[in-house]
Amino acid sequence: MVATSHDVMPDIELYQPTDEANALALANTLGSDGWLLAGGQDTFGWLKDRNKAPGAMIELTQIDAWKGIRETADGVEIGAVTTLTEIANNPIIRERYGVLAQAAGVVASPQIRNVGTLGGNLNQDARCWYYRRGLDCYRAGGNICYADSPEGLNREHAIFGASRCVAVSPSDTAPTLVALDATMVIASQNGTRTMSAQDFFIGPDRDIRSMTALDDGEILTAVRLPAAWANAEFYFEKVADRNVWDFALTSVAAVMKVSGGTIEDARIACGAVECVPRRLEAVENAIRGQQRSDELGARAGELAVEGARPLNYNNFKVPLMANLVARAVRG
Amino acid sequence: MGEIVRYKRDVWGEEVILGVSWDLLWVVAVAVLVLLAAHAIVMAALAKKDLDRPTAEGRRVVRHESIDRTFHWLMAVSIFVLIFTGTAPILGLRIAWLNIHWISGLLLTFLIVAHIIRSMFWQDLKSMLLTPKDFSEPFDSTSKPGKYYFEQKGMHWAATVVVLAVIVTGVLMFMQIDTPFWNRTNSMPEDQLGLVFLLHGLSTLALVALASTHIYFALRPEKIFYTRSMLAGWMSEDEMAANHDPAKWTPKEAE
Amino acid sequence: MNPKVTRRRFIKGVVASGAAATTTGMWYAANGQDRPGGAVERLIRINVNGQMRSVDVAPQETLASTLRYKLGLTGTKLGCNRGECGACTVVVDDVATYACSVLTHSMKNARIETVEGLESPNGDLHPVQQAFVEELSPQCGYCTPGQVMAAVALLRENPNPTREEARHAMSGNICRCGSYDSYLDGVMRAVQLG
Amino acid sequence: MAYMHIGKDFVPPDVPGKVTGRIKYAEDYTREGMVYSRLLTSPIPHARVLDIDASEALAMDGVFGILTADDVYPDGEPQSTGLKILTNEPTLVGEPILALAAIDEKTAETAISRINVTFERLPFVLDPLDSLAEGGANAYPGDQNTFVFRQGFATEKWTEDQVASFRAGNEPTAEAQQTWSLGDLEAGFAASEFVYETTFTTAGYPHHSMEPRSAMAYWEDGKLYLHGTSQSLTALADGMAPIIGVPKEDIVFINAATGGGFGQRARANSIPSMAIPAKLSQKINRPVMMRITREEEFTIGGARQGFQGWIKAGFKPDGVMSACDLYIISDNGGKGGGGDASSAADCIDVLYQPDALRFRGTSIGSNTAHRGAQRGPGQNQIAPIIAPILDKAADALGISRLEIRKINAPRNGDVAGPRQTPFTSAYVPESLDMATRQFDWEGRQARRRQRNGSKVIGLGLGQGYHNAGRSGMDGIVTMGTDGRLKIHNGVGNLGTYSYASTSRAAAEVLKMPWENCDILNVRTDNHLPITSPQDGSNSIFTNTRTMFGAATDMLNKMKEIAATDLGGDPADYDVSNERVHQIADESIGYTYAEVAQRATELGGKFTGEADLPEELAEWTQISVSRLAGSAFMGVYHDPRHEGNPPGFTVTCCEIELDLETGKYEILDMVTIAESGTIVHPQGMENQLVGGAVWGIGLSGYERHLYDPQNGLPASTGYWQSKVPTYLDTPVKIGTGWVDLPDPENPVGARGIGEPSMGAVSAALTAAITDALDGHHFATAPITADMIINHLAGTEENAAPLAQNNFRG
Repeated sequence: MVATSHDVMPDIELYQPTDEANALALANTLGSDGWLLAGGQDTFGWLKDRNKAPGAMIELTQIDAWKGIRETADGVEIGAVTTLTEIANNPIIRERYGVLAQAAGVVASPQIRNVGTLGGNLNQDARCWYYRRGLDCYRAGGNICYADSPEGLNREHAIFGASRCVAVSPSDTAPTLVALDATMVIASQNGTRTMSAQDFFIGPDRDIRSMTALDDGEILTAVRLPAAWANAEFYFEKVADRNVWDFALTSVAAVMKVSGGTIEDARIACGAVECVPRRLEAVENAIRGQQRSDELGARAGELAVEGARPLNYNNFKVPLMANLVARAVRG
Repeated sequence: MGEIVRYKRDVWGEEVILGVSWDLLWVVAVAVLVLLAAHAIVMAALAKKDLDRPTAEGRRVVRHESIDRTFHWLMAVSIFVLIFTGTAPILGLRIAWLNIHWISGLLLTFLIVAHIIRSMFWQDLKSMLLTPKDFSEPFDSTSKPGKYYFEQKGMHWAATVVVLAVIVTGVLMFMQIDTPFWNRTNSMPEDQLGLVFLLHGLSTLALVALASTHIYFALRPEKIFYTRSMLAGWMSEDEMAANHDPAKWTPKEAE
Repeated sequence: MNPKVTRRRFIKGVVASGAAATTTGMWYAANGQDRPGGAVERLIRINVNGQMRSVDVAPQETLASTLRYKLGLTGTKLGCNRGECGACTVVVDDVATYACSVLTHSMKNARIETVEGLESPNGDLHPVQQAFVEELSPQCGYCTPGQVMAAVALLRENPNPTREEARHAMSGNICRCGSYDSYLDGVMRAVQLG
Repeated sequence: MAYMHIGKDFVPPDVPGKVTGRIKYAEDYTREGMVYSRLLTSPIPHARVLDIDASEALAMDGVFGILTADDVYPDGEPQSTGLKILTNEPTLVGEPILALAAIDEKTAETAISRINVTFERLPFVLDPLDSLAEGGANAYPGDQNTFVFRQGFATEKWTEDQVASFRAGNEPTAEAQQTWSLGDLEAGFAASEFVYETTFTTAGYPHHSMEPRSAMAYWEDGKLYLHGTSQSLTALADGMAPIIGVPKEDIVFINAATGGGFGQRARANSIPSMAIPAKLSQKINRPVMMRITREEEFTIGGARQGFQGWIKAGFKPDGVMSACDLYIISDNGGKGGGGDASSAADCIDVLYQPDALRFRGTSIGSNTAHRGAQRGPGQNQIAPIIAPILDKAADALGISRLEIRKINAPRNGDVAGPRQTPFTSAYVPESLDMATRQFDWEGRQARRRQRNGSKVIGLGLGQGYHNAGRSGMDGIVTMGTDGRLKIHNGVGNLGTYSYASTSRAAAEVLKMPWENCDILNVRTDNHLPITSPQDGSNSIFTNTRTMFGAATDMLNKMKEIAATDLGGDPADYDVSNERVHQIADESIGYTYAEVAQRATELGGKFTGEADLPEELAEWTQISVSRLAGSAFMGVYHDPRHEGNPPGFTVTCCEIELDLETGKYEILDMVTIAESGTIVHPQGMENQLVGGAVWGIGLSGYERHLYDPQNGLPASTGYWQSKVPTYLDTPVKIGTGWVDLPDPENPVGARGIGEPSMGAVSAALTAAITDALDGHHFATAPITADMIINHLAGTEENAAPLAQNNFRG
């Protein structure tokens, strides 16, 4: 009976490992029963609602090795439990990867950014309100989507790549990492593996229960930003209903190398249009070598939304996405 | 091992069927493995070492026309793809399975419909019909079957039932997702939807069991010539004579 | 139908919770699942308003629960218990934090300041509080402790903010009465009061 | 007039408590042995409870009992609109069905999850027009969809064609439930040079007060002590007592501060959930705390009525509004609602003084949140709809947008409304002048529709109105032998500070230094007089009258005592410096302490034991009787006033709208009040900026969503409701006031809380419309997606005029 409004934290065990090995061992032992807790800003609502019921939380924020921003031979490495405020204010990130600083600076609200981490922002769960209400939809392991129907309230949902579930990637930082060609560092007891940001996010066609490629027992420990895209031309814009505490209706992150007005290379990704940050390779190919102009922007916008399949209340996302891509490209 | 049926809450909090418990996949896998292994052991123990197998040499008769073989193998492929794409994600493999699944499902549906029509008008439907007499066949060593012996007919009809169940439920499920042909509706009540999922799951389990059994027998040494006949179309007269009654089945001579 | 629980049994229950001194709205029993060792202990010490306080804290307990129901610091308000309103804002190591959305156990090495801890020992209001009084910043007052704490954190980090900077720093606090203008007037006055 | 207190800033006594966190809201209290209750609420939009099986829950350790509708309504639930305490026939998701008390909240939540309720699911409807259509489901019990005053539940149906035609943008052809009209409508339209007609919608969204309506109750010596939340102490307790079933003299309502009300906590019947801990406490004989969650605050907190309307307005060549025809279907939600629609028509009549006006309205239920009064109910919904129409008329007739408003503005001596009530005073042209001057409206016209890249400037001018004053309430002041003035004030502490500012009228009369005044409020056993509920922006007008009256009564009594004791006629006496003395010789007189001492000695009418005003309310009589004999008392019953004391506002704003994102920034905003004499400037400013934020929410953000498939609420929290934040509102809002006294109030004051919202909503909507070259969405809110769709030529698959849903 979902007939009561829960908001009291239920019984749940808490582990606060202070070293990596311990955390990885706990993650391994507890598996899906162990909830990885970073800033917790996406966690506690689930638990208070009793809509997710892990047996234990493994707090990751006491592990210093997974915190902070470090320069490396090939760019910058950001610990996964670095707070969004730190990223938004960090001089290196602001100077070289301003697009990420910008995105981190518009997540939710100041207090959420003060506690919320990059890893948490990247791993946060879908924001479809049906799912969040605790309904047994596909993503919750059920056999139905309540949002994708002739009457479903799907204004905030996907216009691309839906597969039964039509929720979108809610993260503001995720598109910037895809655009920056970041590398995700994933640790488990079996060792460390890396993958591109683009591969890290997976859609419901591949796994309807998870938004990332993380397996049980794995922890995202760091994000590496390549030197190749440092100090590029950046464009980030998030359009949301409200300017605080809101998820993007559509966002765009563009990373470009521009010389004399000509786009030599570019990577562009949009948020909130698909379950994963939507990389716009067709647009990138079309604008490479072209002079930035209003016309080029308009063409890029049109190309960006080709194949969009809006639902009943999110048709606006098509022109909005086109406009945002156009703004990013035209300069 | 858990329960057979999984339940969930419907949108207003009432308990409804969600589908089959996929733990049963393991039950089926183990059961099939045990049974087939047992069969293999028994057969091995009973086997007379010096038994003369019918020879594949000599004159050949047609067992399966090429069109029938094509149908068989297309169905086999689509069923294999369906089973794989349907169960692999349950087993934790992250693949984009749904489109492949429904495309194979559509192919299978088309093949089945065509097969049904063909079997009724262009094929010897009677050769596959199970008659009361067939049930005595396994116990009567003197009687030889026509084109299909009892177990083959049984397997066929079991597969028919299961495949029809999986197709009917599959089509109902197909109507609940977005496709290039339509946008999904939420027209089916959640309890009915759960029932459909349950039947689809149960028939899938049955299909897995049947397919495994079918492959096992197809690979058994004493039956492998049937598999060859499904590939090449022919069987030798010797094989024919050893296993079938020419009075009941008069095949054409092969080229 | 009605379980007859005697008063004595009830009191025993409260005492057993280890929190007989303060009434506990969100009280938790220990849980005894079969999990690896090394989980947190319930009895911890936290630094609240400059005092070390020993508290019995369930593993899952939020800081807001501990403050309100274990320590009686009811100035920290629960507006949504969801991190969507800011009424529970406290200052943790000089940083504005939603007390409803952090675990008390994560605060073991932290300096927690609540609205109750701002006045000077002689009873003078903190400049932010004083400024909010002078500007009549609060309306219904329910979001006020959170607004005060957000402003305190802001002025520690940036003692001389512009109105625009203040507006951004304060933006994690909803005021349903719409007193944003008056709060910003208050923050700007607090800058002058030092 | 030179006042000692009126028009001056002061520190209301509760403010320090608010900035230190020391002031207590209901949930901040605790009581020994207190247990905690949680609610089981309906998961289904319309259902009947067939069976409740709580045996497993009740067998749990730490569970003390449950309370059901059968407990609170042993004779059956009242067959009327309005929220029930608990119900067996929920008509919206989230309606409380039972409450359970346990040793802690977690146990209560767990126990509730083990209660099995068997429901019969009934047809539900979320959009009034769907219910109106023949064959559509009905929201209310007994398959009814409307409530007729004094008749009860009824069913209202249109043909499907009538509904379809209305949705398609045409004038509704069905007969309305309620009609009133003024003047000759046909002649009015015939005389019109410009006629504009459109259908429109406005969202009915929740109040979302910051403090959820938690309550705690216990019984002691036969008395109920109820810690709760309200907009007014005595008005609430007076209504709450019969709901709980306790005599008025046996209820003590304690409510030091209320975390927001906005109309929804004005009256007891809009917050009957407070009876739950009272009843539960009675049943299990323990103090019961009922903490309400944000989601519950949404589901039982109610919402504004949404409108689905049609309007036709005609203007003569000179800009005079010659006719206005208004037809509104109001969404009454799951439990019935208010009379917003008629107030909307009244507002048009007030603000634009049309030669002829017709109102037609029908209220239809939907299985959504309870509807009730919310800041400017009716007036503020129509504000964003009407403002762009005036601008269209102005543009079409070649009149300036300011001028058309001045031409139509109400003035002193004008009348308005179905009963053609005269204003007590009205200075709207003055407010228009003041606002436009302060904003430099004329100077900014050059910037109108100026493009800067993808951005465009829009300018908007808006007006707001609400009737802002009542009368007929009571006042009590007392004075101890220490000479301090005690002002017994039943006005709630809602954040308007009107409990304090109205008290200053009493201090004013007695020329009492503020520091020697004590306001007695916080709890009803402080012997408080009855007040009007603090709604309808009436507190300032209504309660300055009673405070003034009670203090005047005390003043007269002082003079009488002094004249009797010290010689002369009472008329020879006056007060100053806390003394009552002869005018001719100030040395002859009493200090306040002395006169209070004398009054106590004399007793009788001086201490409330005799010669009381005859019409004192029952509540006041109880308070006076308990005070009687103990202190020098001034007591007063306020007679009815004449006319309509209006509150007016005018707002100018400039926005920059991004045509590529549908987002806009409010560059500048000035909002001006016309509400008589200003009693408390800082409080006034708070009402103006607060109303502005609400107006921005109404025009731009706030929404009320229910899933059409299953009636689940989608916008239960702040995030999904889109309550405006710091960054959605201007950096600074300019304010000001006309400050001309109203003759019907002893200090010249009228209220302002509600109109402060309407003008802003109107101005912002006008500015958006302006930026979009006059495209009139005729809806509120106008969200980014709507602007994008309009500009891109795309559209959503939304039903036209949809309620409780997204709109195209």
